[in-house]
Amino acid sequence: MSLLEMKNIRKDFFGNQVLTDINLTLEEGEVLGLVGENGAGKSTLMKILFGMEVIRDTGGYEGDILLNGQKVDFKTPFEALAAGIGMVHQEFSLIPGFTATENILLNREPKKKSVISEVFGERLDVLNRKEMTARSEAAIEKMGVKIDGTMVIHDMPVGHKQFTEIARELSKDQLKLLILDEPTAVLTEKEAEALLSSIRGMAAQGIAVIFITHRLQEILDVCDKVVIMRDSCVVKDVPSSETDIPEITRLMVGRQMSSVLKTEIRDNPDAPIALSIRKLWVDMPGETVRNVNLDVREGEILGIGGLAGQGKLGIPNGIMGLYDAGGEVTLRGEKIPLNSPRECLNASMAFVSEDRRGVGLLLDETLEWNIAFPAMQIQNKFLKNYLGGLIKWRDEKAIREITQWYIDELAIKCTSSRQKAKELSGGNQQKVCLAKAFALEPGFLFVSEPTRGIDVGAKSLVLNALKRFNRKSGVTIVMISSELEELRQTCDRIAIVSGGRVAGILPATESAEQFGLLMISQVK
Amino acid sequence: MSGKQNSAGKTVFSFLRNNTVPLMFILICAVCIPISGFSPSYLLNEIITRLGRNAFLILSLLIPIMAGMGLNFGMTLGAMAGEIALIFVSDWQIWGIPGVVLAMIVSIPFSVLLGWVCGKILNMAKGREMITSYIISFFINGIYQLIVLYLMGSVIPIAHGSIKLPRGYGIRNTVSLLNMRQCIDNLLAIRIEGVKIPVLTLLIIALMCILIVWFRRTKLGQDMRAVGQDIHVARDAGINVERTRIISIIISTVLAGFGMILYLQNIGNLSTYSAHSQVGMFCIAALLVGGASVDRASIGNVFLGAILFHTMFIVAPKAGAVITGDPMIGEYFRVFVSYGVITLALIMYEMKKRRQKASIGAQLALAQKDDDRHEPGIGAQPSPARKEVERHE
Amino acid sequence: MNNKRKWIFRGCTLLFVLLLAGLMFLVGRGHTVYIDNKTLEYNGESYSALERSEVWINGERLSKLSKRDRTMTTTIGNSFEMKLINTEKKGDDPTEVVVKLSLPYSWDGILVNIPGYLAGLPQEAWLSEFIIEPTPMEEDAEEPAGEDDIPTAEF
Amino acid sequence: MKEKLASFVASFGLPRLIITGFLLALFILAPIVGVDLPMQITNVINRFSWNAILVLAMVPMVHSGCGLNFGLPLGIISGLLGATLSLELGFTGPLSFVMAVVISTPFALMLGMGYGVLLNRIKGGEMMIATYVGFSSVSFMCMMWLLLPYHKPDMVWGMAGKGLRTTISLEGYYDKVLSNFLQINIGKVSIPTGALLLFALLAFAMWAFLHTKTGTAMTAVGSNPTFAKAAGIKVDKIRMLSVVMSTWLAAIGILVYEQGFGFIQLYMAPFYMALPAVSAILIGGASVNKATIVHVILGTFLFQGIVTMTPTVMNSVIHTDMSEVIRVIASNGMILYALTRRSEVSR
Repeated sequence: MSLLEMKNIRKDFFGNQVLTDINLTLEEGEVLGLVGENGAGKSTLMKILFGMEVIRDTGGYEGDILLNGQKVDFKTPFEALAAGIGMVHQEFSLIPGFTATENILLNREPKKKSVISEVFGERLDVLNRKEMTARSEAAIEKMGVKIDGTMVIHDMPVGHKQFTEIARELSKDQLKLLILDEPTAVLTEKEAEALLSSIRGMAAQGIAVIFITHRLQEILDVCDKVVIMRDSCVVKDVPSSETDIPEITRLMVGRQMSSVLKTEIRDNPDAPIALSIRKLWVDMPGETVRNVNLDVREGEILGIGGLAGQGKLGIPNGIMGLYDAGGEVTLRGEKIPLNSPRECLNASMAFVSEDRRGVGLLLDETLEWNIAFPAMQIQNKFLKNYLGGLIKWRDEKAIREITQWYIDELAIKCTSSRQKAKELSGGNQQKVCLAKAFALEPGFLFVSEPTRGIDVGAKSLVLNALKRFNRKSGVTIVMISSELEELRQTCDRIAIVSGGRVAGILPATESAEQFGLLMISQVK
Repeated sequence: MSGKQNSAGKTVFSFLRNNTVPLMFILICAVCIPISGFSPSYLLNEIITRLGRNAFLILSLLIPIMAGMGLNFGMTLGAMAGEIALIFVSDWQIWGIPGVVLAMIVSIPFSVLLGWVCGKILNMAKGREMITSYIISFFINGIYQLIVLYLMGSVIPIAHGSIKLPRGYGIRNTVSLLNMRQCIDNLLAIRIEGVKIPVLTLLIIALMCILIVWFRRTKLGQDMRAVGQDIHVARDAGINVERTRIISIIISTVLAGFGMILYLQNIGNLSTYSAHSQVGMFCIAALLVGGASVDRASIGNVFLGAILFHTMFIVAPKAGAVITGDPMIGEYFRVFVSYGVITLALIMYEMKKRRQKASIGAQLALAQKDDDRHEPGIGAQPSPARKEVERHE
Repeated sequence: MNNKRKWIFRGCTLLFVLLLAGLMFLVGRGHTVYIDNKTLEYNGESYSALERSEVWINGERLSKLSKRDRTMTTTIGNSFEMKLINTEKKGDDPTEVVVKLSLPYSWDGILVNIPGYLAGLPQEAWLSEFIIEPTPMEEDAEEPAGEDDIPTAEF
Repeated sequence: MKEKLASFVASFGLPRLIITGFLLALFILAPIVGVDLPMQITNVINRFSWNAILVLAMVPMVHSGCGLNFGLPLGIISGLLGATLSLELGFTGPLSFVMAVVISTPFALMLGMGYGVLLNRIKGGEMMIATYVGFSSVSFMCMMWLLLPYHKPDMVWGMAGKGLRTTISLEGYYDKVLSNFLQINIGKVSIPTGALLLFALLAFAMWAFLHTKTGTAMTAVGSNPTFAKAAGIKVDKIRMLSVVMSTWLAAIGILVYEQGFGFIQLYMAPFYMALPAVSAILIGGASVNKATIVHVILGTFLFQGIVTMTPTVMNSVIHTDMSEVIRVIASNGMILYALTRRSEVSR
């Protein structure tokens, strides 16, 4: 009997299929490597297994999960924990001011009773520090990597924090299955090696491990079998000894391209350089950019792709001044000062942010305001001047006209131009963001994740609108997206960012494997 | 060599920066004490009296800080509960130490109720606990007035005319506590060279300190520290965050009630409608003067703060009078200093949060420079501070 | 089972606190005792005041009462003890009497008549409640200053 | 129908409904218990005219996302400086009012700018720090009122010949200059036209400002600062502007208040002046991040209505003056209600 069996797991988020008929088995003491592009459905699958609230809040899932042959359905992570499933998430879940020991035993501390706790309840039991030390040391021992139990978390190097988290899971006696979500992403090479050997050690003790990573070599090194996911399906489930990195890469990203759009892709190596980026660093949390050099040609659509967290989003956000950045950026020969959104906009650059609700929209204001606002502020459009320009009065009529024009042009579904932005659906909100950028009549446009979180129909509308805008008015566009397929459909050239740097630039016609290799080339 | 000096300079600088407020106060006191011309024994006497009077109240602030709820301006609620208990006890004519003990017992249900309400409301206003608890203290003050001024004597039985307003209901502006005045302070009190030391009071305070130290070592104390440092992690670990926060406020309120009773037994009379109104502000100022901040406070801060703050309080009017010839200047000066110190502490706390955020950019720029040098190396590790800061935003 | 044990402990604590409160009610009740050296009329008979009576409490002399004098003291708890050194007539030798009283709980002010006590009369003759007329104090009944208060110096 | 009512209550807010209902009940009760209604109405209108500008001062900072301006006393201090200096320099009559406005303006601008710089450095903690900035500045000025070299005999303590008095009568200066300007009397009701006109003027200016380019930017900053930043707005500058505007309006507001009240109140008087203004605008329907001129007018009217009507009506009904207590509970309850709402910007 298998330790874990997942049968025909299906899940959709509001009609958007994210998992289709997933089947998976795992034996005691087996290490399973789970790979796939971002958005392939890995994390959703793990969330289902771990009973995360977000799954139930969005309508639950279909299919069965069997643990030791028994059907289980976890309502909360706590139930999953009780059943012996542990998970180490990508973000640390540690109390910064506590020692490793205190974190390992967080909310599971051994206690001593006293008279006072008899009266006021067991929360007034005194912690049994000695026992705590013993238990945490046992867990650290089990992990096989030496860390100092008395060290306070915020003084620790990142790797040790990661190990603390793992030790916490190991300190749970009932642990049978451990899920590690990109645990090596923050580790140095040495630490990663230590972790891999500790995974082998755990497996030897009979603990099954699900190991999610983008570093394929690690998978081959440590896993018994590899499960590759793509587009919400398992595309392959093989013993790791029977496969190699090129095959995995191909399976991860490989897809048949729609030939219809291929014809529209053009590559013009002689076009002058529109935007040149040198030695760019950006401090965007989770999307750090280090030392990026990149040239964008006049009139093209340049795609920037790469795995999540590798820094592709940091590039536009840094250049447009939303996050601290340094380096040199020149637009058509003129230097653009960094950390100043105003200067960028004045230089006729525009940006459609990936964070629609946080950055892209005034949710509580009307569509009119949303679309007209930047153009009004930057270019003094839609204003009536009184007293020789002393008073710049909002020209409501002009604002309504331009809004109406874009509503028709981009087919934005709304009750009127005065509807509040928060009342629109995701796809229509995205169109409003585009309209906002178009209204600036930019000479250079950054578009970040234009199709994130919108349905298929809206996706092609948005992408078409972008392409049309580029081809019609010749505006240079840099489009950032996690979906390689989408980039290959829309862009002329595609740059792949990995580890905060540009790993390479290829024409959009290049094969998927090539892109895939670039994506994982410098992953850390 | 220079590096060594540099690092020594840095430690001195960071020491200065972390202890600005206490150092400032030591300076103020050092200037004002000689000017005021008070004798050392007088000063010592006053300081010890005030320490005994206030330390318990200030101690009540520690637990919400531990639970990450900031300075509990709602401690006024506990003070009001204590006052209501004292009104009852003095109406029942229970005197002396039994009176104090009874008042403490009677104050508990009021404190728990008020603390629970306060905690509930603060849970609805996460992220702006301080301003909310501050407004709660005003709101409950209104309810307190309603009860004491209109309901006592008309709905709630009050027997003795001596504490009632002449109109037949409502409590007088001052209630005499002469019969329990300093009963605790005087028991076991000893005099050393003219300085009276209220041993029992100090013992009670010491006991309270031990209790707080013990509390930190309990499961509940550990949970509170966890909740205070990272509410999300604590919740993920299965700690009932809301309940823990409410309990911390309830404990603080109950302790503030006890503290207020001890405070008033020393004063010897109760200004029914104003005794509590400033108590929160002065206690918070004293704690901050001791070097505490919005997110960190220790028992040491309490005592250092109480001593420094009250030294300033005693000498400022006299010193002001000597310098400017107007005694009111000193009065206003110490009020200004109390508010100023809270303002300063709040500002420093917010700025520290921002500074932490800003430091990461600098680290990246530095890594970039390293990068250039070692090109084409794989490059710097992600900065270790990274993830913490993300979470703390 | 565990729960039951918890509630037993809690119940005991609550009981203890309530008992403590009750005890405080008993031992902490404060009284004002007035001691009179006045001629007492009782059942038509007259018990004349002493020439002089010294009142001692806890080894300290409270006061010296001449005829028609009255003194007062406060006491906590319901038992009251004092020592009287009496001189009945001018020139008599002083005699010492220790007076032990159990004070009625509900009376705030208690009046003790020495001649009546010394004559051995029944208790209601020499022990009576003393009620002070609540003197209308000139304290103004105006609104409390409340939040508009200037922070006071007294802290 | 029931649902409609429920959604109306939800959008209007239960506390607001109770307060409005309470005031309505007062107005209905007033004639029944024999209160002089015209006089009460005159009172309400007068107090409205004194306070409305102070409430209006809340608007810019709410718009720019700085929250409720608990630091109002800072602006009030600028107004007091203007008032006392105007008197000290020997201006009398209506001119003294104009000069008070003129003199207080630079103070308001300077203090407002300093305050703005501070608030920009502590984004997120504005309200608490604003409260304490207000308190510290008031207590600082307490010392200054004593120390500054004022000499005018009717302003300083008679005995010492220096140090300003706690209250200074404005008779002969600008006592009621606005209220009496174009005053209209209809029966027993008298309307302080001048004061109302000044408020109308400032309210109109505020409304107009919010319709200009900069005003639009201010609203956007308050609605979503990141959006504004991405659209090239200098967020800090706009916030600073809003703080300066608020401070200046508070300075003008206190001068108008004084002309109606007839006295300058110094020392601790400005201490709690922020709270009534804050609760007034909240009662009017504003929230921590949305406020309009309508909220100002409605809120001031409701708040002042309760403050003036409760004492008299309550006194006639139950022969007890509970107005103070009711005011404290209602106004602070309103602020609490606003603070505990989940911030109404949807993110």
